[in-house]
Amino acid sequence: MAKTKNMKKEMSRLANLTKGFFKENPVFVFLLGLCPALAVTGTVEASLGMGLLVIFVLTGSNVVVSLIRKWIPHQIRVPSYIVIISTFVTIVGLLTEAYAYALHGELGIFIPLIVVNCLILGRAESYASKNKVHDAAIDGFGMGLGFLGALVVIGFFREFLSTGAIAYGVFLPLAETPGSIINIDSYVFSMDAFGQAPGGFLVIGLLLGIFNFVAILKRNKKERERQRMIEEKKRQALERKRQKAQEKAGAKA
Amino acid sequence: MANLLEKMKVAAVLLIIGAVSGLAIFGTHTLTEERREENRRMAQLAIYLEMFDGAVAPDDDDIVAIADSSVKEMVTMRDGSGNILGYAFRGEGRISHGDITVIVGIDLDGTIVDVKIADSTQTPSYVQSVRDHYLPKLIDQPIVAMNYDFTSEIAGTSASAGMTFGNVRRIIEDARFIAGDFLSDPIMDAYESLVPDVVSFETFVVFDRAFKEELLVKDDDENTLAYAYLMDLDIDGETVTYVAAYDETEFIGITVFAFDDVPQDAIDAVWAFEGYWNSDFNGLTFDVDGEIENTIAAALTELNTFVENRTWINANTLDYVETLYDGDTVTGYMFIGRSQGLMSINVLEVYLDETGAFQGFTYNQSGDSLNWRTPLIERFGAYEGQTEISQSEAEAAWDDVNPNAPDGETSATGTGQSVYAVISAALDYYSDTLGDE
Amino acid sequence: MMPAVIFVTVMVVLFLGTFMLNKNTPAPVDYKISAARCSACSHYGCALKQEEAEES
Amino acid sequence: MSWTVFFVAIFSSMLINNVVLMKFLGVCPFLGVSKKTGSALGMSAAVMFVMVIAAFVSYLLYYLVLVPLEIEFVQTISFILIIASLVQLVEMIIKKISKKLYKSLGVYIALITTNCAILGIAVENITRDFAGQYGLFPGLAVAVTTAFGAALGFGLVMFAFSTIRERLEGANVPEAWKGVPVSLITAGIMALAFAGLGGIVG
Repeated sequence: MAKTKNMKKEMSRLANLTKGFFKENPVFVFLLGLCPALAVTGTVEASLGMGLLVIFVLTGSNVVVSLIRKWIPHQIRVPSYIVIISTFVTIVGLLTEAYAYALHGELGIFIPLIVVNCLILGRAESYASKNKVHDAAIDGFGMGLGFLGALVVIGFFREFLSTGAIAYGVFLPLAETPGSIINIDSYVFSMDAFGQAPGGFLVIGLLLGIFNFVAILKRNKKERERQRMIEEKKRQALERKRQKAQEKAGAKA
Repeated sequence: MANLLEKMKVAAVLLIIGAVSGLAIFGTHTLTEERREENRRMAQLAIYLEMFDGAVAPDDDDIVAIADSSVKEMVTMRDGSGNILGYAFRGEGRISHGDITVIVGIDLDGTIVDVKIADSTQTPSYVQSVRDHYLPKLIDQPIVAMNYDFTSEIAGTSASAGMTFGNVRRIIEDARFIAGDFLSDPIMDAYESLVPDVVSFETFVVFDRAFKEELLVKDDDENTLAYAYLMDLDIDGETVTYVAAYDETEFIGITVFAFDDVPQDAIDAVWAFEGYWNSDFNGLTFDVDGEIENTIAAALTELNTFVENRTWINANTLDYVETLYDGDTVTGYMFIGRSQGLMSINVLEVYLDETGAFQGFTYNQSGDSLNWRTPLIERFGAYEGQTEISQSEAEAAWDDVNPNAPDGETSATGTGQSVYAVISAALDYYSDTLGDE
Repeated sequence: MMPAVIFVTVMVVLFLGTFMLNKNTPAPVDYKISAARCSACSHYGCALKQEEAEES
Repeated sequence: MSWTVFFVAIFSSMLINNVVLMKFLGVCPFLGVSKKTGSALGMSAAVMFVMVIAAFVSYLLYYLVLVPLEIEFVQTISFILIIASLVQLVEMIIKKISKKLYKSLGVYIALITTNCAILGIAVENITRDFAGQYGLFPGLAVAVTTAFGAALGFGLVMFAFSTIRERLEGANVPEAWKGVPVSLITAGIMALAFAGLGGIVG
């Protein structure tokens, strides 16, 4: 009995971690943090960098908010969250400038703007302020991963379409000398617009549609399943009725 | 009371959060300060390091701030063992379209290593076009003879990108001006080895003889220190430029423009003339051995004859007159004179025969249009043999060069007037001075 | 060190002060923020307003 | 410094470097509050109001407090806090002054704290070093003008986009792309058009 309870708890923890990937994806489902999702996703590496920074801030602020949730008077909780988050963002900005200077230059003003990324304030308010520290940490990390995933997918399409290559080692200290993972003749793939502002909107719009499309397909499949179940039940009920009637008739006879 | 307590609690909590947050930020700042500074410095230097192979990050002593110039900073670039590789200049420019930061790298030979636009708020498409089409053409140019002619060859982009490139060009000009002070400049070095205190030079007259160009070398106050003559001589199939210098009375000496690709024996040959340095040029003959030495001696003899036969006039219009000989007989005179034409100063060679009769003229240097210049030679040719050319005759020469223009208002007038000024000065000089002898 | 800590604390208190002042000033009109306006990033502000609306 | 600086500042921050379409700032209200032209205009007016004041206050805060105290590293937190305080203050004042104004602007003002365009422009005014270029107070004028131009640009695309969206409501869009996705694609096409403005003024 105790064992199953434990398992259930672990299952729910896993679900807590993974819910941000698809079901509650911050970008594709909740449309949170669209500004950075559009602005810094010109390349995979910049997306990855932004995602990592958000994971750090989100996990950190979730932990702190959860830790002090009982001491914060209800009426001033939002101002406190804003202070906590901006502290984390300032710290992250300083750290990035010290340890990943190229990334700092690439992300530019979008590092301070993590403050106003509603994903972070949203999680602090709706989850961390009501849950235990470890749950809040898992939630922050998972949601951050979901955000990172979405950004990297967008970044992949944009970088590939605009340059025909996926570079590495440019903004993040991944390699001694920068190179590229995929590299196709750049004359074929050099649709510059995808790397620039218009491409951001187009790619996210298209990906969002595809995401919705898959969701709709899933929903329809479930709907059909449900319909089939209902039909089945109806049929069974009818069958039973008929059997009963037959039995009745047989008894009479 | 409870309300007040509640309020106190709220304030206390926020106060604590504020203080903790301030502490945390300050702590991170202190921990990372050094690294961030270093990163910022390296980022600035990265573009310099890229230009010079094997360069290491410069010390503070090697970075010099510059005032009163579009160039703001000069960095001496060294390799790992401290040898100087070259100099990088960071210049800033501003036009109404925005700001631009340009890095110019110049190596020890005075060659442009690279020009980069590091940062710009000017219209990106123009900046890109300058990056793509203009900057590559600057690489490997010697700073003593920068050539910007390509700007007119780049079709389509030139008009719109011109303003941005003008900005870049000003920075390059300032950079090479500064570089000239301490970089070895082969031309200035050559003049300096003959005439100390040289700071500038200008072309005076061009020739198509053994010597190609007569230059005035000047000091700080624009006083002419000496006359230098460039001689392009064929040495073992290579054209080597020698420079010989004279002052009013003496042959100062000869040297060679020490560019990298000059054959060593062509440089060594100069020493054969050491004995003649600073000697009176009257009757100077060269007694030397060797093929190259003889080539040089022949050219120098020709130059020496010219210098001997030349009489300085230094009047407003006329510079000097060269007496032309056939053996010992005077056959004529060539005057060099200059006068402001329509677009530029026209330098003229005016020829008179031994009796002072006009024999024609040619343009030595001119920026005026060939459309006016060529007909004028022909029209003044009609007065050949005259010892005087009147004002009306001269006006007749240029009046109908352009038949479509209204009377007396042709574009040839400006050019014609300058030509006439020199010719009449030459004729007057003959009648006043030479004819009396 | 002191200027940074004091300054941040002052800023936090300033924010708190204005926040409380604003919260204690009643709105002159009855209003409800529609769900449409609560989409996207405005979500935090909305949550706040909706809650206020519920409380009052 | 000539007057053209101000003209260029307004023109370039309004059209060429449009906050929404070129810099991706304020995308969220752009998508969230643009379904009706009326609310789009209300939001734009509120943004303009706050953006100009925020640019003014943050610039002075940075150069008169942070720089003399040598604590530039607290820029992020102090900017967000000053802007948040400002928003609270403005909302409170509007509440007290006018019922009508509150009805048309107040609701949007509250949503502005998390509008990245406000913070973005404030931070960018510092990064672009107007003070270094033009001097402290002329720089302030340029910074405020830039913010005003940015707000005009925000209003312009908000208005244009809301009118497009009203038409889009009735359009036959594939189900999966209905709503936000097709709006984003529309915004992408608008951004393409705005990209064509680059190069008019530097």
